[in-house]
Amino acid sequence: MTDKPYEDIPGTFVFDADRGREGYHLNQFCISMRLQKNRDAFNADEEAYLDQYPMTPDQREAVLKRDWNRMLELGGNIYYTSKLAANDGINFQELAGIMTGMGREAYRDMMLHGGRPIEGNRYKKEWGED
Amino acid sequence: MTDKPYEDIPGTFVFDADRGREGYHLNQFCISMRLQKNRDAFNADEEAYLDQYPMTPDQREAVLKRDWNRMLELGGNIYYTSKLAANDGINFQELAGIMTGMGREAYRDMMLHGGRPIEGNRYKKEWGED
Amino acid sequence: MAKLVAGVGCSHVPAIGVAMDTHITDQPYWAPMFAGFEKSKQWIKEVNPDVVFLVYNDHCTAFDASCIPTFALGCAAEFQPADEGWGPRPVPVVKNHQKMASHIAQSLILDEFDITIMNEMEVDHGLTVPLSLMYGEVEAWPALVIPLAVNVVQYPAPTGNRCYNLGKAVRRAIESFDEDLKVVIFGTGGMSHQLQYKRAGLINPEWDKAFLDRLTSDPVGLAQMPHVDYLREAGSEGVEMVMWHVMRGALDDEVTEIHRHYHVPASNTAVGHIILENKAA
Amino acid sequence: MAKLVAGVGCSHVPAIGVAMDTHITDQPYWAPMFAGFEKSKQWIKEVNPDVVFLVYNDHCTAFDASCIPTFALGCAAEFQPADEGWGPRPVPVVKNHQKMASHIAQSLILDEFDITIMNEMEVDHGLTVPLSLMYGEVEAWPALVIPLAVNVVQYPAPTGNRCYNLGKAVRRAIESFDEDLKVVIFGTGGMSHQLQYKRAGLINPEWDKAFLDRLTSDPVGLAQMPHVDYLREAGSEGVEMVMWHVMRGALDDEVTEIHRHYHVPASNTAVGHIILENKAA
Ligand SMILES: [Fe+3]
Ligand SMILES: [Fe+3]
Repeated sequence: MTDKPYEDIPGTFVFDADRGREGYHLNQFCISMRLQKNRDAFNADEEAYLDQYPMTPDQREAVLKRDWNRMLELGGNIYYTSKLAANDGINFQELAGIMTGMGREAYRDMMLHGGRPIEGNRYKKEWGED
Repeated sequence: MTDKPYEDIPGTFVFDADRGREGYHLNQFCISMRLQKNRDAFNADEEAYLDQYPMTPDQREAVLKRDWNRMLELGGNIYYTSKLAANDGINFQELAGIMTGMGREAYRDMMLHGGRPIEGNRYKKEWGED
Repeated sequence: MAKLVAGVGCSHVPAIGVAMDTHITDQPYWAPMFAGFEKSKQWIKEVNPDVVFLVYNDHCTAFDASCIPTFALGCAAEFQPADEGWGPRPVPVVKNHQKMASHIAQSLILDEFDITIMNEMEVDHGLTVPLSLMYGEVEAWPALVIPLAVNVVQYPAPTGNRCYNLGKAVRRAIESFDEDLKVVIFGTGGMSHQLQYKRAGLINPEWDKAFLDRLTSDPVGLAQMPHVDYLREAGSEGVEMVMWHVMRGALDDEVTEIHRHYHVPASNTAVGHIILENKAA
Repeated sequence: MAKLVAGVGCSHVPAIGVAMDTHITDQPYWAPMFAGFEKSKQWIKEVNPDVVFLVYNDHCTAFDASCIPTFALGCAAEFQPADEGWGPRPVPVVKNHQKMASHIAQSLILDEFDITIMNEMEVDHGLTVPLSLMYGEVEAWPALVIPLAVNVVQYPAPTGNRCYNLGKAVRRAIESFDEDLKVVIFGTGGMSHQLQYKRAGLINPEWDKAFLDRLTSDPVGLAQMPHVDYLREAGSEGVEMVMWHVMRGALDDEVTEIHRHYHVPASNTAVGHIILENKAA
């Protein structure tokens, strides 16, 4: 079957075709946020705007709640979801602060001190995951 | 420079990038004819519809006059121009009858008798062209 | 594992679709052309593939001039028949084996073929006419279809050699997919025809027949033919024949010719058709 | 004839563009990052290429999920900076050498690279940030730019080996173009970074430095690295580094490292930069 040698990396979704299929309409919604007229329409009435995109109820809820990790778990990709974040005034670094659960300041501070080290972050088993 | 080994074939345009650049807006107009709403708009007011496509005056005139060979000379490609022809109720065989100057009946008859032979039709010099 | 058992070469003339859709296939003009597909319809009924991998070209329908992929693999769940200017063909929607298509996409890219993945695409006569010829009029297509659209409109098309090698990579991709599926590959387009300008109507039956002969006996040599030979000898639209090399490349080196049909004319075109089976199959 | 004289490797972090566009480059956070490009700005002023062949990736801006080309070559007359959700960057429109781009497209396809030709395309930070870093704030870009967009968003990206060989084919294409033009190739993206999920913020300076070292000394070996090594060691977005192999492949086997700069952090990312010249140049 389709080879996925990257599934043992912790805290990471590799956006392959299976994820792309799952997240298709979620991602197409997110990329629509790159145009001002769509941002205006979405911001005026989020529910009505989302009706154009046949995503799953879980995906829709994740969007409405801005549950950024859940969007990725449901097939979203960061380059798409970052366009929704941009609409909310959240940049890539702030978004990472949220997704890691560290919060903005602690994350920024980690980056200023050289970022997250590779040691202990290569394999799921190092994170106590299978 | 860019190699064009096909320039000695008579009565033929090979649609390469140079032709594609020249004919870009003409071809984009033609492909718009594949949708009914665009056909309706064009048929209601050809001049106004064509204003959306920044083609050259010569290209525009060729479209308005349905000068099918001229469209090809100006960078059109048959798969695009055939969509304008379809709008006019002209199919591929009828279009070939016009482009060859043979007329519909004579062209159809040639095809029923095996088509245009390859002998004498390989090189421009066989057509008295250089 | 999935298994590729046979290849079908087949013209895809739009007028054939029109003749079927307007029910004039028994007119004297059309009857001999369609007669040559009777055996093919029987054959495909017997083989009954689960999946057809269908190599065709889009005729400026799904792709306009803004984006021209050399190889575009259809990965959407389904593909609607397109309006090409005279209304969409009244044929069933084309359904994909989406997981297999994704598997093939990944395998081809890792095998260093630089394909474009299409997650939305309409399909024109280039894809639907061969299905109609092989399956006749049906309520639903009996097989799932994975479409591969090849650029043959803007020069240069991919080389014959590249197409042949792509066929080999498609075979590897299909046969590494872990479901028991029977797959047939179609190569479509051609044969000799020129639709445009003053040389329109060119037909070269000797060239066409030699192409069909060498497809069985000398596929590697045949795949080396330069584009200018197709353009000159088989007409400007005859270059579509490069797509048959993908089909041939996907088969065994040694194949059995099961059926052949050649007819002139269909509209502006020489219709060619061949069925090749792997000997092992 | 056109001549390829040098290659530039360069990160393309969007926050760098924002810092330039909002004039905060002398703030303590940014000053050391930009300081490393002072020499580069001098260098490119002196080299003064007529054309930049710019390898980058689109970040789901010009390409949505419906169409994912592995290699997309920009053949339009010009490319507008795109709105990526926070308004378009206030930088000059990017102008192409359209005839050269078409020549390269034809040459690459006949060389059996299956590129997608783009006759309309907006360009995002992946393309404009490296231009800004190398040229600073300008009224018009001093060079024409031929963009090559590489899919690195949906797995699998093209292999490093394929990218390296594409670089060789790009070199052949450029140097068979019959105008006296000086060309520099950019490979962009990276270095180690992960923008997403719980491992976001990963930085691996040892890996990055080894990559920069081997780029000069062992490019063929480096290009054999499998995707999973990038994903694991350099973060999920670190796989962008495959694009540097296109740049390296286009250069001579033996090159001189003119300049190098490495800085952590820019937003979530390790910034890496290298300038390599052909020895013959
Ligand atoms: Fe065709
Ligand atoms: Fe990037």
